[in-house]
Amino acid sequence: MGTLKARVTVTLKNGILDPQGKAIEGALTGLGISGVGAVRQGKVFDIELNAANAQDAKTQLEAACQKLLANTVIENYAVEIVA
Amino acid sequence: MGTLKARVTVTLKNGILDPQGKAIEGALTGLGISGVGAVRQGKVFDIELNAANAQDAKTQLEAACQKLLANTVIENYAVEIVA
Amino acid sequence: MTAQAKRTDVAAPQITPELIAAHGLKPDEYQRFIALIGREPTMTELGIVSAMWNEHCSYKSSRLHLKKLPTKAPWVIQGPGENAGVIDIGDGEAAIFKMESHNHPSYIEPFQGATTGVGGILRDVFTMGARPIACMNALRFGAPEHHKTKHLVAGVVAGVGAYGNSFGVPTVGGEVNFHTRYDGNCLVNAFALGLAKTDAIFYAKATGVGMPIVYLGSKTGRDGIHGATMASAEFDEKSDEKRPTVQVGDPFAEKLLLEACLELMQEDTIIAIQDMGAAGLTCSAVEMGAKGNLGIELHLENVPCRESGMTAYEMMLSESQERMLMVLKPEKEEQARAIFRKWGLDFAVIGKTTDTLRFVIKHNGIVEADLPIKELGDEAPLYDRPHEKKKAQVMVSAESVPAPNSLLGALQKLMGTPDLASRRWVWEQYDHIILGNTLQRPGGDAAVVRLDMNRGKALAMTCDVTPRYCSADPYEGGKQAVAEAWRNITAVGGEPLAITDNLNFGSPERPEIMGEFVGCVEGIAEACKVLNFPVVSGNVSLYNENKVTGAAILPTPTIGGVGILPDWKKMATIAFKNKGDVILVFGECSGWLGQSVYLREIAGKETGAPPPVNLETEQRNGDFVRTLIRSERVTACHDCSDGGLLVAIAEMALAGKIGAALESQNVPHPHAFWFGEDQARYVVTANKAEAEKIVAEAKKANIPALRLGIVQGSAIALGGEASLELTTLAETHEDWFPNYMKGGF
Amino acid sequence: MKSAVIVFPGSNRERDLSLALEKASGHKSVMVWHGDTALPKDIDLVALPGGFSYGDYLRCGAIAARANIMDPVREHAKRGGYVLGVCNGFQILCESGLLPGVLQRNAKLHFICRDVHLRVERNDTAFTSAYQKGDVIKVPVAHGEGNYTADAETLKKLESDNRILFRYVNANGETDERSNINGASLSIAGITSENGRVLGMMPHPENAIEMPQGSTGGLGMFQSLQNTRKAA
Ligand SMILES: Nc1ncnc2c1ncn2[C@@H]1O[C@H](COP(=O)(O)OP(=O)(O)O)[C@@H](O)[C@H]1O
Ligand SMILES: [Mg+2]
Repeated sequence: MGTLKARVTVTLKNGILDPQGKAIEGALTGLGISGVGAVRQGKVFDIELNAANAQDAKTQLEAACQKLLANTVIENYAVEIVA
Repeated sequence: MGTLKARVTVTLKNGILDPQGKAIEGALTGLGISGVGAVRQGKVFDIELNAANAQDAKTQLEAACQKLLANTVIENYAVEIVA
Repeated sequence: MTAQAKRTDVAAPQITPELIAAHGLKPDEYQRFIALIGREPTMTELGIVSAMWNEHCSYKSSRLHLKKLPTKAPWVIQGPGENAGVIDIGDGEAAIFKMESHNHPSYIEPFQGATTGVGGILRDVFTMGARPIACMNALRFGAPEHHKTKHLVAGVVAGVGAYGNSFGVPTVGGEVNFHTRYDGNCLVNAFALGLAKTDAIFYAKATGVGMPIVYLGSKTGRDGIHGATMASAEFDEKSDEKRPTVQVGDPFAEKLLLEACLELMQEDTIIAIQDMGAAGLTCSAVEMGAKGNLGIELHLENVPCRESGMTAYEMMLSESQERMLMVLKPEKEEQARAIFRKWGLDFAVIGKTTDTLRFVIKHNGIVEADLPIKELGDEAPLYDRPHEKKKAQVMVSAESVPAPNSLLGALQKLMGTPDLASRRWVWEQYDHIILGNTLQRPGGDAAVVRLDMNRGKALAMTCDVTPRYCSADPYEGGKQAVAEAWRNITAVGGEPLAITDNLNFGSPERPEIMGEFVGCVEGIAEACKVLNFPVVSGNVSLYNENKVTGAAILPTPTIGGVGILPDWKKMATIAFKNKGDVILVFGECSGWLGQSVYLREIAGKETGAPPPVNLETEQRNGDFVRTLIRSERVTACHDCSDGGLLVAIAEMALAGKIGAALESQNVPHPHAFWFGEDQARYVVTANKAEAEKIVAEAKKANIPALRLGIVQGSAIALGGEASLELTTLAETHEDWFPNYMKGGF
Repeated sequence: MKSAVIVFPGSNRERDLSLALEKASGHKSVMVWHGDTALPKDIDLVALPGGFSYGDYLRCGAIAARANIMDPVREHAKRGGYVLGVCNGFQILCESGLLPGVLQRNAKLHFICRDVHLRVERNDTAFTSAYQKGDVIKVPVAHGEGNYTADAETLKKLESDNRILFRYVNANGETDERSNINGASLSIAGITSENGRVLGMMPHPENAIEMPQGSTGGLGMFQSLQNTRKAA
């Protein structure tokens, strides 16, 4: 049992419109950053977790994604144990 | 010159209050995910970019972070060229 | 009892002149402190005194002059000195309101600076037992073309909105100005008003020895340590980098805190309550004790902390948001704890009141501070700073100002300038209708908010000041700010009751700036006295200047005025209503162009004496107009301010979507007549028969009244000029802001 | 009609909504706390009010959708009970699976508070019987995340099943880009469940029930609900 650190990344599924990403695209170009193509915005969660081991932590966090962190209708998620 | 893919991760600096993270902590515990300690929420941007090379892309994206993607008063950022 | 406070665990830093200076204390101020306590302070004590004696908390440069403000009237329940001012609005109800600045934090981080500004002022109001029912915000930014302006506008407006919208209070009014003198220092002044029962108002004064002191709300982090000190430090090139830990606003926590506090206040449980604002725990605890002639003892290990390893120094100076301090009736502790638990908030007993008159801070048994509590406030430095009176500016004569090729052309141009363009882009980002009681939304003179659905009673509120007038003539400018607030309330049919003021100035250490401050305060005092419009709360923000350029901001004493309407069904709005109504103006139109928007925007000069304010005339004209409104004899009313008559008429036409056929006036300088900014004027409309009677009555009352034209058509027509279509005018007026902000983040 | 208004921490239009329900029905609605595990007995309508439940942190409505009280709300809906979600309530209904799709940030990313026009697409529902089909009503919006989004198939189905109850239109009753204030797919302002008994909508009919508020466009919805009860 120990404290682990994990990073959960939640991103929009392909094909789902991303108004924020689109606005950022425009703004970046406006700021003179050249060559910007598509921008998609997502979220990361840095989570400290007490768990028996990394596998266990991963299982827990996947449940967390399913239940809350991601809206699986429009979002994908990835769980990574960092330390 | 080619299209590169990059991921920019923006996270809150240490010590800065994260009301979102706090609310999520509470909700996860409420949903029966045990052992959750601190949660900090950040953002990711998946960006397609036309650039001469990876180094060039990185320079451009760092400028983008400074100017727009990150609020450097309270946020840190990291740029990673993915493909 | 003065056991010498000493830290033994960690090596306390040596108290050097640099460290003292870094705490914003001048050498003589530090000596004063040493003399007071008779020994070298601990670090924590140094932190405490730096917070208590800085400009923000001690009002050391302004106190002497603030005394000149009239603060009493039969309807004033609580004047300045508490968290907010309280006025009686009849039926056992009280309106509680205040305005406060968050200028410096907003310049550093506009979004969070603005959110925490709004959060702070809301807390001031609900701490006293009032449920907030309306907010306003007065914003001042640098020149639109300055490289930081757009970013600041975007962040501040989003921040004001984010907090108020989530908290659930309508933001119903405000001001936005642009001027190059705010380039290095924007102003964010937030106003909040709440409602309470007159017999259930809560104060900060503690009573009783041995009473538990309770910490409520969010946890303490290292947020904004030295925020209060920062608020009194001029900006230099470096402060862009030297960023303190920025406070982050959490409107969700604040909403919970509101509901929990109001629920607790239903029961007879609270002896005293005080929100933690600038310099957090320090200021709030000292204030509660000092006001009640009691000592305070705190045990910091019981303070709910967000981060580990926080020192006493940090806890005492933290400016974490959404926190309160309360003295509780001891037998009610469990009941109170249960309410806060229910709302998911921290509740911790962190100390008690004592009879020692000492402010004692212990952390894990170690005495970190032991200071005389009353002297921390009473013995704070008090300065009578040298102040210079400004040289009177010459009057600008109408013939010295070029006339435009076309009056309507000039109007069209003016309506699209940054200061006169529509603020819709701003206020549409604010929820201004929540609670369902907003009867006049932003865009008119004063906002009108009824108390509830079933009664006629409503409150009118407005924010006003014309900084360019204050700069040209502080005394007249101070008077004008109050008069304009009074006029805006009158123009909706309200009876002006009281004001809150937010005095934003440069460095008081400069005699010419101190002169502006003194002049404005004296002008405000005079206007409040004559108009019987007392000051019940306020806030002073000094050192608003930029070290790079040396430029201070324009003197900006923002006035937040509040008035009452016994029956909102009789209120007036600015919109033209009926074709055929006659347009009248009350008040003298001398064609005063000095410091006018016309002079600045069309003639390119920002010069001259501002329009003088005759307060007796204000009172007479205003009372006359209010009576007309309340007897439902006029169909629309608008006070005449920036831009003069033609601008006022254009705003009325745009609001009503009906045009006006204006009659050429027999005056020597039409441009001065139509664009002059004489004070004490109102434009009203009435049906033809009524208009004739009204003009006759005005003449009898010695009030200048002029017929200007007729409400009609879909354009503004004036004399022989090509008429100006409202659709064209609306575009110019509406498009400036969104176009300017395009791509702004 | 007996109604319950659910109060989440961070709800802020629960009073507005219950006032509107009361004005139309003459009955006070019951306020129900999010932590409760059951609804009061004999409730006809469950109303989820506007606000920022749980600060709208994570995703708007996400945390509220997982509150204790939402299980009984789901059961109520399953039994054919009426559910109305306004603004944050709509977001909660989507997050809780009672309605399809999600509400994303407004296309221009700003919060918008203004009066808009809605076209009533059906009047054969419990929520709209007091209107005529095609009526154009004026009601305010006040939201930052009202941009309705769903996959193409869902959208097609919503349309073919006649489940789009309100659309953003101009004053003439036509959909166009300008009037679609938040960029919603198909100009959707409100949709219903398959049985038409669960309605989620972004605009605030509860803030348009008498002229002093600027419009009475929302009153019809509360009258409809009242009529439904009478008919039942
Ligand atoms: N920051 C703001 N927030 C909300 N409303 C605003 C803001 N700025 C201006 N307004 C509104 O726009 C209208 C015009 O403002 P202003 O020109 O300052 O009015 P006045 O000249 O009558 O004082 C007013 O109704 C005011 O409340
Ligand atoms: Mg006005």
